[in-house]
Amino acid sequence: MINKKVLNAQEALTGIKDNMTLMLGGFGLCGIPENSIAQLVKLGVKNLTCISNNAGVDDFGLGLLLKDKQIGKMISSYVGENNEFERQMLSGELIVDLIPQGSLAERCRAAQAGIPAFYTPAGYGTEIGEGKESREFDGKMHLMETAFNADFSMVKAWKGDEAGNLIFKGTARNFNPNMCGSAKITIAEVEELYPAGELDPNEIHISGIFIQRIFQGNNYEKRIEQRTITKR
Amino acid sequence: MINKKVLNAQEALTGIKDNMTLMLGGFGLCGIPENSIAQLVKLGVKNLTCISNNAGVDDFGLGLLLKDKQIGKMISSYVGENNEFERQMLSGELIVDLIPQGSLAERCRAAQAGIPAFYTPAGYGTEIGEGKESREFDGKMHLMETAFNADFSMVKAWKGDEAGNLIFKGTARNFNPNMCGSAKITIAEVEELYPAGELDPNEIHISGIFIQRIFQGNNYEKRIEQRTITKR
Amino acid sequence: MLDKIGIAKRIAKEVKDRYYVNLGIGIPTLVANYINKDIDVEFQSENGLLGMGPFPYDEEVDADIINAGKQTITTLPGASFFDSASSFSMIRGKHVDLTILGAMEVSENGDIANWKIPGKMVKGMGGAMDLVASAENIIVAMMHTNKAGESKLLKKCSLPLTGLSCVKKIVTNLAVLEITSAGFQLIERAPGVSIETIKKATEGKLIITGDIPEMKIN
Amino acid sequence: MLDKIGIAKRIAKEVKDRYYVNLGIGIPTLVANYINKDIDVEFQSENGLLGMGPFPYDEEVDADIINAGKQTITTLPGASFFDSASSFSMIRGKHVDLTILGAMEVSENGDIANWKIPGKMVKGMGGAMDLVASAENIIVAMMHTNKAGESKLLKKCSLPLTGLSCVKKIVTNLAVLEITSAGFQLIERAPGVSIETIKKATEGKLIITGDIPEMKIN
Repeated sequence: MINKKVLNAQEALTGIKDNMTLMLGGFGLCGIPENSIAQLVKLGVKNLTCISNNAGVDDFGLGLLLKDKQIGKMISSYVGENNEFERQMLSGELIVDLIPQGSLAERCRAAQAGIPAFYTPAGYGTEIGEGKESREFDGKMHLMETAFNADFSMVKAWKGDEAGNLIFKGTARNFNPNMCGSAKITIAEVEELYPAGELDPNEIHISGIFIQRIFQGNNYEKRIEQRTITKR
Repeated sequence: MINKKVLNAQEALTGIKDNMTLMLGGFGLCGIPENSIAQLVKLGVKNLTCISNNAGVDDFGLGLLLKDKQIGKMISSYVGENNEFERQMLSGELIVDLIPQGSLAERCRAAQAGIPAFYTPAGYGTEIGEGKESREFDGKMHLMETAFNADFSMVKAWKGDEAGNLIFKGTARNFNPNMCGSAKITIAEVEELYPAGELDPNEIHISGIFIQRIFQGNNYEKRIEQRTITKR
Repeated sequence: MLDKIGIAKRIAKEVKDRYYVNLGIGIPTLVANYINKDIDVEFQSENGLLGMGPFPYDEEVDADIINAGKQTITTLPGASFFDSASSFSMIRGKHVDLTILGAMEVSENGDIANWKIPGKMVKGMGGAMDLVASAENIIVAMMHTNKAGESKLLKKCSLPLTGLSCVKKIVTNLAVLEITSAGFQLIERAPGVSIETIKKATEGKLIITGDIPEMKIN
Repeated sequence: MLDKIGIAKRIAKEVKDRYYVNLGIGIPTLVANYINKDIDVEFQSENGLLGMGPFPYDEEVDADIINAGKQTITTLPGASFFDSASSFSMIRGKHVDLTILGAMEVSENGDIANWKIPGKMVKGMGGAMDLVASAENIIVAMMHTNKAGESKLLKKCSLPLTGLSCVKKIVTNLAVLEITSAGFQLIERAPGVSIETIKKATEGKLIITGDIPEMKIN
């Protein structure tokens, strides 16, 4: 067993520098790597390019990095819910590259899978297709989309083991598995870290081979954006 | 819950006709849809194109279809272990299209995912690349491979529920998940079929949306090709 | 004339037995409440859930189980969780039977614009571009006119497009219309709405063939 | 001169700590038996298992747990199962550190032929083409010459290729060689094998620089 365990977020994020491209899992605030984000704030690295479906809210998630102006470019599918984001984007401080959510997920997965490019119909005929190659398959037009190329990927899982194997919970899974092995180094933070052999090999969502560093996170806030309930 | 349960292999394979293209899960004899294959033999449909990593052995797996000359074309990555196969191939009765195993898996997955084509380096510069488009990405040559287009897909899982959700066991997983939803109709046979709600939504390998018909198989032989053991 | 709930109720009638359905944010979300209880339908949430149930009771709330609108939700028996790439395999691979979403504009050939207004803050297309590019059955839920009273059913969309020639049907506060090769084919009028009103509110080519019934919703 | 076990033992020394390794059928499979027990290595089996262990005891045999050679095997702590597409994501995505496989021919620029002999029954390439196309560290295990005594280290492969310019190192019964831009660079001689013998058995360009040590295997 190849042990991927590191002590904490500080050790896990060793090597992250200004101007790097990072992938961050999560959908809204669900399943985001809270400990890694906190450590990025502490490191104070600047001019990051962040590939993440969303950009957090003003005071949580990637919003924490935006507040400190650590992000130079966001690659996302949806960036509402964040006033500071809006301000930086409108002022031109922040470059925003909006891409269809399915293409975002598949471009992460393509990087993981060593597939340099693939075709999807999403965005054809829209401004998303401008400057992109298009091609017809079965009478339908498609765009060629390419794999992402990132330095670090940061994901959050529910359970993990020292071999780097991961199990996600509920919809906190989202982009996290697709971002494993999609960057040069993938850092996984987990709520529960087990010795190798404790997780059932059949129930693992992502194999440890895609993970370079794993640590047990703490103080998960798991903030809810829209607490919607059914009244009894 | 959309109920996908059918009574048996006979009901599940309704609509399969001569000249159709079928996908069949399994690696060697591990994880093959034994009940569906037996039903194909019973149906006696001819001139099938079978997409399957392997072609079984003389008297089991797809070998049963070969014996009855039901297969006109095999699309596989490895077809050893089968004398009748060899005879039919050398005599020209059987057309064989050999493709790299990773491209085979990814072309199944592409069909499932609505991706008409993707690029892979596998086979570039070999006879596999002849007649295929090639293209350079990051200084390396790749081939364009396209999604498969099949009529029926037949997969075998360990546990399933009436909603069509599947859980596979061990290396009997192999191509099975990648062939779900990769044909017009996907038939899943399972060792254990449960009412919806009995399987943990977090532990499901393949969502029921990819499955049109599910049935509980019986009399699984699970033949072993190479029984290798460690002596005490 | 229909209110938002009326639109949702009318669209609910388009949801057939054994459909997998993806509902957009806004009016489409309401549709789930009015679907015939006698049919089996499963809702797909593109953030990674099939078999979405209602909002949880207070004590059941789980931050790790949300829908694409980031609302806390529950799962129904037969549900499954999956990653985002798999979710869009369902969408791009045409495994989802019906997509219901809102729009700012629809053109007479079925183009849709619903993600961007030049000069205003752009929040992003989320999964909408993937959905409209692949879904074979797309129903748009929207008001027939915008707040300024201008038609949202146009000859040509003025806003940046989300997808080309993809919308199949539109349900507005005034009418139900199908996109045909000839233009907006009027199918039903909302209760109490005249053909004249619909004509005035429709900038794109409106096709009216024979009697147009008033829609029935419960 | 080495026998097959000798070749496996020599290759085992190329397996470094924390390597994920894919072993082909034949001599490569034997390598697993001779790896230094003090290092951590995981074996990937392309049919869907990472963390492959030894053959099971008789009563442990499970038909649902096999390796790519269709042999019954076991799993080690930290193992995981996955589907074929994910397996080749590991391979194509360069997550596997070392690939060891057999060959019929290798050319001086690193081309490899190991899947097809024209006129003979072709069994197929299995995962070999994916492996050689993507792996950055490929070691070939083979006899230096074929049964007819002809060199398998050629100027140019005569058989249909499996992959182009991909082999990094070759371990044969006679020698260890690296593929360099100049040709086959001789690194080590097998015990008791003379440079002359290696020269005679090598058709492709053989580069000999300085003293060539005899290989050490235990």
